[in-house]
Amino acid sequence: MSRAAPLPELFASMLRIRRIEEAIARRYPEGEMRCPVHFCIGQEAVPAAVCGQLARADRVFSGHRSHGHYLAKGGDLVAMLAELYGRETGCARGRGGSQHLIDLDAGFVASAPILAGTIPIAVGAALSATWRRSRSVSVVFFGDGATEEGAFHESMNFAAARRLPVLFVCENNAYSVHSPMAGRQPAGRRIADMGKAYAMPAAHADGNDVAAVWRTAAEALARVRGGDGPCLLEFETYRWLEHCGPNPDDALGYRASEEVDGWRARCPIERLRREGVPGEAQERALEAKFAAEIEAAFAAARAAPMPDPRDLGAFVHPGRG
Amino acid sequence: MSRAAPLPELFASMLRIRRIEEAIARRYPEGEMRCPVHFCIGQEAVPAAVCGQLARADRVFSGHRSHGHYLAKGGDLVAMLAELYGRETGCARGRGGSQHLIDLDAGFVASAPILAGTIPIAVGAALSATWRRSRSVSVVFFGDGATEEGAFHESMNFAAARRLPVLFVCENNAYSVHSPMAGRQPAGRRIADMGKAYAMPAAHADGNDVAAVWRTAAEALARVRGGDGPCLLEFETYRWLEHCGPNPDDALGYRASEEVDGWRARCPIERLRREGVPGEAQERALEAKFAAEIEAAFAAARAAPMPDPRDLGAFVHPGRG
Amino acid sequence: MRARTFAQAIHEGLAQAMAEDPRVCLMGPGVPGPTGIFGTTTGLAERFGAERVMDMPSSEQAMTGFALGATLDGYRPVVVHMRVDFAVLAMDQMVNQVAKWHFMYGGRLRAPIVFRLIVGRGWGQGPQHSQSLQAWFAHVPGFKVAMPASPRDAKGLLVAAIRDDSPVVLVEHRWLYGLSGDVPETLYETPLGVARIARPGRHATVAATSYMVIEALRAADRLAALGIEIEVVDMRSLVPLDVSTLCESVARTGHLVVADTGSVAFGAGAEIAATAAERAFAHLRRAPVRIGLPHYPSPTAPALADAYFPRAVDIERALATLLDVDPARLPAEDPPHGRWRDTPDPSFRGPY
Amino acid sequence: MRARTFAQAIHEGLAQAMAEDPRVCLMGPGVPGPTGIFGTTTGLAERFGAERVMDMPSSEQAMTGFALGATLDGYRPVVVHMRVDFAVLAMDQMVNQVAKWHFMYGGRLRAPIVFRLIVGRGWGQGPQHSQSLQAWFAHVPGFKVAMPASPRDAKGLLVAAIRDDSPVVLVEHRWLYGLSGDVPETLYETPLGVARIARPGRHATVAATSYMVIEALRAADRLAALGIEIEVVDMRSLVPLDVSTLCESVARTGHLVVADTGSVAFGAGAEIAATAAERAFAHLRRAPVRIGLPHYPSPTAPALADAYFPRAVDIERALATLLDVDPARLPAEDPPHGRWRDTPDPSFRGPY
Ligand SMILES: Cc1ncc(C[n+]2csc(CCOP(=O)(O)OP(=O)(O)O)c2C)c(N)n1
Ligand SMILES: Cc1ncc(C[n+]2csc(CCOP(=O)(O)OP(=O)(O)O)c2C)c(N)n1
Ligand SMILES: [Mg+2]
Ligand SMILES: [Mg+2]
Repeated sequence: MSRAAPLPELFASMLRIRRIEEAIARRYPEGEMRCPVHFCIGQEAVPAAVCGQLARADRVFSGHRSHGHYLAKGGDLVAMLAELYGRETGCARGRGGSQHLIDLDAGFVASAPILAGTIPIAVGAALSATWRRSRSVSVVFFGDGATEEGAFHESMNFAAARRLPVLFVCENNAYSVHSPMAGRQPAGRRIADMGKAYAMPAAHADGNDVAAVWRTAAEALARVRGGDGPCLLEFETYRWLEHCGPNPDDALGYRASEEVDGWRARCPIERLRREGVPGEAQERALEAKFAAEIEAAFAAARAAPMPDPRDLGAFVHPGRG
Repeated sequence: MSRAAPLPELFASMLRIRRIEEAIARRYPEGEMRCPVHFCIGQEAVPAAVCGQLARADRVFSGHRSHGHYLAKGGDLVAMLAELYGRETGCARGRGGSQHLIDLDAGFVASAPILAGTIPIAVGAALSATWRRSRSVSVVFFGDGATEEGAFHESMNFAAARRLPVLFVCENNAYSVHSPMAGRQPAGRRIADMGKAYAMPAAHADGNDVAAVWRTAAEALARVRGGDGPCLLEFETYRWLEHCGPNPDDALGYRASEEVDGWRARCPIERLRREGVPGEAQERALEAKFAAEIEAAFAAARAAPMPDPRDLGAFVHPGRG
Repeated sequence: MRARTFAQAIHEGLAQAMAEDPRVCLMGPGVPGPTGIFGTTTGLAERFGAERVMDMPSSEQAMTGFALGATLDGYRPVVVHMRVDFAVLAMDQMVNQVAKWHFMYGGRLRAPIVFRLIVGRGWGQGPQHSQSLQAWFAHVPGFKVAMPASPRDAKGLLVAAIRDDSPVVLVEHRWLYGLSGDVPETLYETPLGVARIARPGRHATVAATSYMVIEALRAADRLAALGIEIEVVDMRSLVPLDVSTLCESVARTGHLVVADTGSVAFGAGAEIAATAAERAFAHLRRAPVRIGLPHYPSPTAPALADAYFPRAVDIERALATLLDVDPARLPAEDPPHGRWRDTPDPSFRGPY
Repeated sequence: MRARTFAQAIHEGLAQAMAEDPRVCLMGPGVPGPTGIFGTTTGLAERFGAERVMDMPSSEQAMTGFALGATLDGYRPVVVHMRVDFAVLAMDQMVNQVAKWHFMYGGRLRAPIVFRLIVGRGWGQGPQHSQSLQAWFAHVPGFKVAMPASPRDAKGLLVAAIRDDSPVVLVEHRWLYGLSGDVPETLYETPLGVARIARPGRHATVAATSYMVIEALRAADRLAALGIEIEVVDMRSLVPLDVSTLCESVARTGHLVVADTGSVAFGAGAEIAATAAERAFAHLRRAPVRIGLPHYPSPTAPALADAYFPRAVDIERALATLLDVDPARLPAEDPPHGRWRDTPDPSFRGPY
């Protein structure tokens, strides 16, 4: 049986993601992070609670909105910021930017912005894990929009057919860019219901309730690790800022302001705080620690060298392995 | 309510398809029909019973194994044979061959061999039918293998999201070329269960029981026509011959001979005959009629002119419409 | 002169074509949304209704089939991809079905669909958001392919594409959207398959596509100060390719530089250069030269991206070599408006 | 001489590479099946196990991702598509992910995957089953692309591709599968990026790819009777392209005909012709000529297909024009072995 949700740690993990995202948002308008950035502010509970119970050897994959997953899985902060700043020391050596995070040491394999693009790759990693008789699992995060892509179906079908150790985690924030669910997906069914198409266990939970996410993921991970094949999880959550970029976008009018306010009131961090987790003193300590870490990380990232334009042709073809 | 299955007519429709396919198979080794041909012998019940209750304005789409659907929908026999013979009078003027049948007058819009390729097109036709406030429905036939393609999922999702008048008909003959279901699709669920992923009504029936197919399709068509959105149907059936070509392929060993024999014993035509439908005299009359029709059709198709090689560049770009 | 931006010109072309022909409809994720595909579709849903200006799920492959199916009822869909890279998910329907639709049913069906594919260059769009794959579509029989470089042609080619009964791929470059120019108010066509002499000259021809026309015009401007007269041919269409305008220009100048927005290798420039070598061989005084992307994926970091994307200066250098001009005589390149050259003009602001 | 067919050579290359390296695995619909991808994979599942010789659902897009994911554990998948046309469904994963995988993560990942894409020409394969899209893959930075034309290279290029750490696209032409030739028993490589003088000659160069090498050799044979000596360069790889072998041959002969299996327009031949025009300009005595498919989809009816696919006779005619040989002097074309030319040799039998 899995342990109960370690709420103080989850609080810390969420708060850290929030503070890092806020720091990026604050500095983004300076125009030195010259790549599209998709913030996960408001959605921190899912990365924290899912990645919080993964081993280093477990492999995580994500999409365009990947900062939280990368950080919660233990991805190196300086390397991530350096990547956003287009530095040679970036986790992808500046070639990828915010949408191509990677930290193999932490088991964060790859994020990529083409919707659903990393889903089959995660399944392939699970397939080869079974060949190696490894116990590591693949976890892939994606949005509600990504489930509309054919590659999602092909991946679910194969993972179920071969009973592969993959956890499919959908962060349903009800929008794909500015498009609501209506018209994009059938009414009257949850994304989790798609599990039935593949005889795949699936569950649904409030993605802003970190304890609920933890429990739901714990059960699913136990199944997946136990060799019972893949699971699909759907967590309902909400993005606070604009689809891409550091600002709110309430002025666009595609989301009712009551809706936005309602979800802001359901802040996953505030929720724990209201329950007294982790306590004021601890929170102050965390804030101080993260502030120092973040400042140092920005300084290190910004001090790092730019890639040399003469290396433009590097990494196109590897040398022989 | 829909009328009861008109068994004598369905018998005639199935027998006609069978005799035409047999005639093609008999002449195929002469080497004059120079294109890949996928025979539907053994699978005649589904085309007969589904297309048998469609109006001319209803639009049918199919894949590589399309002869039965074309014929049952009322496609012109001479034009189909001429197409197989690569003649200018072929339904696709010889440009397409067996895998690109078309008869717009009969409402058989298009077949094409890329798996799942016509599924989204059928959905698009249903979409524009709703724009025109037309009552015609789209019916698309595909195999079990085609459901593994992403385009199937994307099409189901959209048809359900917009409640479009489409009937998705899967002919599950348990194989994709030589590959059995195991390993390709999850165990423990039917293809019809995939409807649940889209909150789409779905049903499953014995595809060799023409009355059952009729009833199942009738119910679904009533829903679809009634504006209640799409339905998914799965019919289990079996192909008697090799995947592509006119011969049995028992020697390849991918299908147990008991399995093949078992399904041959469940011949949909023989089944009706055993029930006394349509009766010996009627059957003799049908045989005579079809034999004459088929002989005349082959003669007409073979007498038709080949395309002129100077017209190679025709139909690449249409003139202005 | 009626000044409109490239984006406004597209908007106007769409609105007028939809007003003219009720069968024209738009589809794509975000098409009716509040930001309206960089402003090119804003307000059209309100004006023409949600049925004709359709939001779509992220199902690029099937969406193409939906458009194709709708042509059966006479509709003429304009399908929009916010990035060329997303159309890569739709290649089966585009190439195996749409491009061959008329042919493979012996002329009994037609696929009058326009695909608006937007090249998303700059501001770290990176490897998966800034490809320029026009050569692919041009290689597939059945498509027509056009690449507007001016506001006037953005509207005119779009209108021609919508009225054409073939499937037409329009490649729109993001860096042109803010460009202003004369756009007639009437509903006019820029014919597909006709190139345009964007600037006459007698010493060398630069045959350019899309945004590279702008860079070629800059190069021509700057070389004019040295007394060198460059003829800039805006190819406008790849299929049909206007071989005569190209070859006549080369016949006049004797020199050819091809500048395309995509990868040089096996790219659109290869066809243009090969065509000139075949059809204007006797007129070529020197070997043709191709300018475009090196054979590397598109990097995100501006320090790399600035070196990756070709500019006027690269065209100037190629011309200098062809024309035996001492490269030291070339004017110095203008400094970037900021630290980097990854945005088209100073008024542009991120994220994108 | 150790005679093996092209198909047997592939089989042997796969078996030996799998025996050498336990990380090599095969995936594709039908790969372990009873007909074993035209005999190229027969028995390998029995020998190496179902885990390394995997059947797959018809999910071309995701299958590519499965292969890519497996590279994370060091595996080196060989992905098989029975028709090039089916790989079109996998373009997103191939182009947006696999080709850029190494680059877009700054070199931290590798994608050593081989894609075997089979060109399905003849016997009415028609519009959706006989495309030849090598130019697409060659245009995408990150891929290597090879096109064997002989049994020896079918094995050697396959082995080199499997051992290469880049993703490699191998285009195999069905009409070569029955071809017999010398195939060494050892596990050898044909290096990627090195062309081969398939036949030396001094009057003109024919640079050919894949099956067109056979037609070029036939043309050379028949012209030899007229005292005309044609050099046939089997390009073998498109990426890397062996520019020096190509240009040195052109420098010797002064004439170039390019013969490719795909569409001429924006095709592989455009790159080869443009490269020769750029790099061997001074040596070219006449304009280069391209042979390939006209810009039409592939027709099914043999009466059309015979006119659609180029043959030796087309190469001969092009050479005659280049070399001022009266076309009346050209030998008459051999009659087809049956009524049509849509099968490669008399022993071939349908359905396909
Ligand atoms: C194949 C593809 N199509 C379209 C896009 C453009 N796009 C980027 S993010 C996005 C929205 C995705 O929505 P969702 O998956 O719900 O993730 P969210 O942004 O809500 O976290 C879209 C359509 C893309 N990146 N890839
Ligand atoms: C995209 C694509 N992939 C592979 C093929 C090759 N192929 C042709 S038919 C077939 C089997 C399809 O099985 P199913 O859909 O069950 O139809 P059946 O042949 O059993 O009627 C396959 C894999 C194809 N035509 N298209
Ligand atoms: Mg979302
Ligand atoms: Mg089947």
